[in-house]
Amino acid sequence: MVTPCSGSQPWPPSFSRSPASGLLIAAVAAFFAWFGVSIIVLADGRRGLAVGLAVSAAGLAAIAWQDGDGVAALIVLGGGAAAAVLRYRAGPGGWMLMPPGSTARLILCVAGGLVGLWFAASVTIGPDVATRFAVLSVIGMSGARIVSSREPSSVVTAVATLALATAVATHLGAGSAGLAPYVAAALIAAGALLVPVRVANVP
Amino acid sequence: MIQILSALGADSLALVVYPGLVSLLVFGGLVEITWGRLAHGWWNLSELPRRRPTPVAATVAICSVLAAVQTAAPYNPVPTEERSVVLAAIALAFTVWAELALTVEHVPEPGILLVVEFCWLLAVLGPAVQPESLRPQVLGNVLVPALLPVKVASGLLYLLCLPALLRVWPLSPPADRRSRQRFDIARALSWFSYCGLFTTLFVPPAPDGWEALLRFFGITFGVAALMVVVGLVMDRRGPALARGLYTRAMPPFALLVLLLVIGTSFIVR
Amino acid sequence: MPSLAVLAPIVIPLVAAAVITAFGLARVDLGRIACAFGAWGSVAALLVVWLSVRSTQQLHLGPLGFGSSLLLRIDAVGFAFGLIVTVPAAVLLSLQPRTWQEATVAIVGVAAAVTAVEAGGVVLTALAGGTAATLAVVQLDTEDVKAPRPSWGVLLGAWLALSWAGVIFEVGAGTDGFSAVPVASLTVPVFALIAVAALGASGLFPWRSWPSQLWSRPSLRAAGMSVATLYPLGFYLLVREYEFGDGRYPQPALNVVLAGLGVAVALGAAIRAQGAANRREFLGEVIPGFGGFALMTIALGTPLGLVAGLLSLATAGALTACLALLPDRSGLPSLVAIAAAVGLPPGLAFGARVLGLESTFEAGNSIGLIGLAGAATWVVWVAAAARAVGLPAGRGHAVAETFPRIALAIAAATIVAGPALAAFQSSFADPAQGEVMTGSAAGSVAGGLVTVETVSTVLPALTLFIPLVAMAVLVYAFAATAPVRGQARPALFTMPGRETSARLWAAIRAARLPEQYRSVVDLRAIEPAAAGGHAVLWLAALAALVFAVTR
Amino acid sequence: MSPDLATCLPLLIAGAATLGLAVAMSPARVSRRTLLARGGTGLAGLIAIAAAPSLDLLVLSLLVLAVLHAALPGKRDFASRLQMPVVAVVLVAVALLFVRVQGPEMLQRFAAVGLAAGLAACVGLLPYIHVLEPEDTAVVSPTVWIGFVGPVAATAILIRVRGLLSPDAGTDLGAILIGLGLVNMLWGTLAAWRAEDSTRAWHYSFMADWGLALCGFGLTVADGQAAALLILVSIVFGRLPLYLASRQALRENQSADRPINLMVAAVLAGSAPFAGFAARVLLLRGATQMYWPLALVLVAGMLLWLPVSLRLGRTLGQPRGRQALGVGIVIAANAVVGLYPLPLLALGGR
Repeated sequence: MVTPCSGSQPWPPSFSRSPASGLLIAAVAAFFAWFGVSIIVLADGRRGLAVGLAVSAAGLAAIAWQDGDGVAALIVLGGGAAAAVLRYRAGPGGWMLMPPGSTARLILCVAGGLVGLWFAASVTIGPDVATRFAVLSVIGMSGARIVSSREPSSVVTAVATLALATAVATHLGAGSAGLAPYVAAALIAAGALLVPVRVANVP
Repeated sequence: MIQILSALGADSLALVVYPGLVSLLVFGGLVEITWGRLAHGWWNLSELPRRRPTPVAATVAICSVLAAVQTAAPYNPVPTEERSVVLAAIALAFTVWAELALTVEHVPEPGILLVVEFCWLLAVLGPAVQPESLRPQVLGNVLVPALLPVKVASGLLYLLCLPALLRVWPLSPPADRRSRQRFDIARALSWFSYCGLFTTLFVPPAPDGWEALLRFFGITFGVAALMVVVGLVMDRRGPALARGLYTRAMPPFALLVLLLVIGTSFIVR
Repeated sequence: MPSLAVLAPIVIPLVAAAVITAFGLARVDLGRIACAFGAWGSVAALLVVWLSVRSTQQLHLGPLGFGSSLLLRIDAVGFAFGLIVTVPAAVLLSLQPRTWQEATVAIVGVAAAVTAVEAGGVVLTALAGGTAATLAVVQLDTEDVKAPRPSWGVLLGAWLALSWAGVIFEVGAGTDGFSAVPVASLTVPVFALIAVAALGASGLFPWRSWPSQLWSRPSLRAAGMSVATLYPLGFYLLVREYEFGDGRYPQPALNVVLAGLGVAVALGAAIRAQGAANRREFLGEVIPGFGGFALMTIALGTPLGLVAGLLSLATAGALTACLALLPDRSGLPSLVAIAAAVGLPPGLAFGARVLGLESTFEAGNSIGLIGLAGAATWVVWVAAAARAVGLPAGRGHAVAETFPRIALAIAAATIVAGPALAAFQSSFADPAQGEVMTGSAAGSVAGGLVTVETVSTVLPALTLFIPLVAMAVLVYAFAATAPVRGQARPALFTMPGRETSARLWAAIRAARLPEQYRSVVDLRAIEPAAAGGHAVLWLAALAALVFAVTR
Repeated sequence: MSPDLATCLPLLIAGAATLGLAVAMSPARVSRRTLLARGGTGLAGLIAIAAAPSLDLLVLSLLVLAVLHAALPGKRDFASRLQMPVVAVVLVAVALLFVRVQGPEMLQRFAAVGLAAGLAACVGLLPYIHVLEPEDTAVVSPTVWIGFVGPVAATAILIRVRGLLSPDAGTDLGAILIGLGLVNMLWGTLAAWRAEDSTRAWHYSFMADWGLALCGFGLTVADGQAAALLILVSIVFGRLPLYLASRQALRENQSADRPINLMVAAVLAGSAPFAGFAARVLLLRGATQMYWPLALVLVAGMLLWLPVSLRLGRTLGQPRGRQALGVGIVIAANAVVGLYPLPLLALGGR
């Protein structure tokens, strides 16, 4: 398959580490990804959404880095950070974390994490357990957030994480998809927050 | 070309003279006058029609002539292989209904008449189903024991239908009830075709000769006479008898004939 | 003759349509001139292409993309049906006034019908026939949207069924060409599919179908054209089925069933005709009546039957033009038209029907019983016609679209042409019969220009009918005129069980779903649920699909 | 040109042609510049989807289009209009995940389910029907997905997914597509026939056509794929422009029974000689090769188009001027494609 970055060499980590620490880093990164998207699910205010997006992007970037593609990790991190900054500057004020009636969201976060973990560790086999967990939980939960929310800021934030997770998922493919998906996802993540969305749509 | 012209001449002769139009008029005229005399008690030339024939009579003439040349009348110029019972049957079917074109009042009981005509068609064409031949004289010649029941039953059915088709039954049309019976030229033109077709289909033909001629016309006149007698009897007994006969007795008998035809055609096959 | 000439009968009407449209858009209505040019041009092209070589000519223009190729051919069958379609259409297009839009649709419809009979394969025939059907419906609705017209669904269904039969041939035998499909490919189900398509395309049903309903329209311009172009196509398919089966249908029982259906169609029309309230109603049943007799004889599977059927169809074609031009008033034209329609001797219709009945008796295997029923049906027709002469005229269509003299001429011609029956048979019908009944079912109707020889008899059409015609002319000329009393006349009989069936049908139509179950099938109630964007529905559907694939 | 792009080329050309027609036919009160800008963006998105080298990029392109489309001003709010496309993206993304990971065979089958469901959600087919607001302009309404983006997206996804699924999962995907196709065919025709609102009727009629297209995709033979392509082309350059042409008449509640309305009805009904008929013939070929009773069901189902089409044809009113010319062009193009579909199919690599 011809891609803009076909043949690009992954940027190798500049320091060595043991497999155990590698697993630990991957697990922490996956946790961050899930935790970030959980914050996005639970928060309605711009601070909460921005933090959730940043945390989730960091987790996904770490996973990409852990998977051996540093450039991709930087792109994901950049895209996520830019999106988080943009979100921080616009949207409903404050954190608005777990506003009244958030029980269902909380259950979604826990259930999403557990299902993701079950799928990544029990149902499927092979390496990249953390990637599978992160990708599935982020995609699923951000999708659920978009479907269940009517507030544009949280929806757009979830779209950004969804894009980043979709890009990170390409690592699981047999052939290298190059950097194109990461670049596209980063642009989407940042661009989605720039799209002018009228809160009250008019015909 | 010569063959065509000779065939044309022969067929023209058959249509116009014998057994065509002239024969029809002579035979039918005699029988019709007899019928008029016996049934209605008139008999003088003044009763004969003076006016030109109506288009109805013209139509009846054309169809009767076409049917007449299909009969096995001795010395018939139309070759035997060129005659067809289907042609005769359908041509005659037109004669019954021609008058309906003018007004309904000229046709008595059209519904019953239609049933009678169905039965008559069964009597004419039923015997042709199994032999798979349509030559009238071939059907007349059929003496195979297995086919005789159908032939006899069809012959009886034919005779049962004739009084109605020749309208010598007492179910007279409304128009005739108003005035005295007159010479019915349409019926006169039909006598020979109907009776001659019976002779053709149900009596084995004889080779052409004076005997055959006498035999054919004897039987044909006999059938006509029988119809006159039946007509007179019906006339005396009143319309109820005729209506009962054609609504209650004849259809079941026709059904029986049909079953015989079907059964025979399957068994003999 | 270059093979490209095969295109001429199709292209000429299309060119005419293009010219009519171009001028029409420029606000110039070419009226009947261009129509006549296109339609008669098609007739002339057919005559020239066929008569110049008298053998099959074909043109192959490569694949079309849906499995069959653009193969056009003019053989004896195509020629016969081409004339049956184009001649009456040409008469109507040349005489009746039309707007340029109507004229364009009508002439393109003629081209489509000709393509259907020229097509070398089943799928192409289905495509062209479907086009002709579509254009007929457009024509009819454009003329009068409230007037009766064929059910578009039935027509489309018929042509879809034929295209399915075509693709079955393509998949099974690798070709759908009429002359190339192996005999073994014509299985009973495929035959049935084509037969159903044929019956649906021509509305060959015992009940009142579109060919009779169309004549009750206020105007008979589109009706005449639709019957002229669509009605013969179903019969065309039934004739071609002999070519698939090497001259026979896959099972003799199919011949009997179809022939029986033919009698039922003719009888149904006859029963309706004898109860018609006015003359227009009676005339509306004439073409279905002819169709029934034609179906009866074509389906017999004998050369004589096929020939008789083709002659019946040709006569029906002529009468289609006649009836569409006939004014709704009493007089000589109506009288002669009725006489021609009912088959008064020695007309073409009379000869064709007599041959048809004879073919049933000579077919053997007790099929003569069908002939018996056919004869009885004809008798009903005779009675109905006699009754119809004195019926009220019925709803009159515009004087501008009626041509009594032409109608009279056409009707009289079909009667006076009786003596030419043998000539028609040998030059028009015999080659078509020889085209489809080859090989194992080889055989043909002997005779020539003078006689038609059947198995057991000979019909001396020329030598017997010429003097009969002469006699008829003399006798009618001598006969006095008789006043025909126009009056409402009672039906000769009513169909037994008619009320019962009507009540049953009414009960079926009145049947309603019980109130408590209506919500289950009430689309308007289901619609909001389905289109409301409910996540529960999405998840349920997903779960259902997952469940389905894990079974 | 990559074979994947070539497969979508007829649809891209049809889309461009439809956009051109829409701009040309649009009434004066609608700003042509705006229409061209929005349509051009959509067309660019289509090209991106068709040219995307991998499914991931295709999914991301869909996400971009979804966000941009949802951001357009309309009666319904941003979030609710984004819902269904996002469901599609999520389903396809998860399906891709299932395809890629190592695990039990069942995962491949779930992937097939995800792809089929994602496809339905992307286009807006039963059971993932996009919520329609009849008052919305066509550019903002879900018609964009079902009539403009959907055909290219569905073709691109199904072409790319071919090599990814295991044979069994591929068979399952085909079966699911046929099942969804039949359901949508039935629902689309009946709902379009019975719907009170004509705009909804039009929307459902798209679904009916999609039913046939899904059946074509589900038949894993060349004829089925060719049929699907023809049907999609007839949607993009048949049903869609005709719907756009009818918008004004719909607003003004006009109705007419002129020849042009009947011709439009014939085009919509897939009657001969229009593209729909050729597509149906190909579909019957494919079904006959695979499983003939399906062909029987299809023939019966195809007759359901007529009442709907007659209704929709009338809603076109009496087009005049440029609109009449545009409708004429659509009818003529459909007739040409119906009579001689070979070049189009060759262009699509069929």
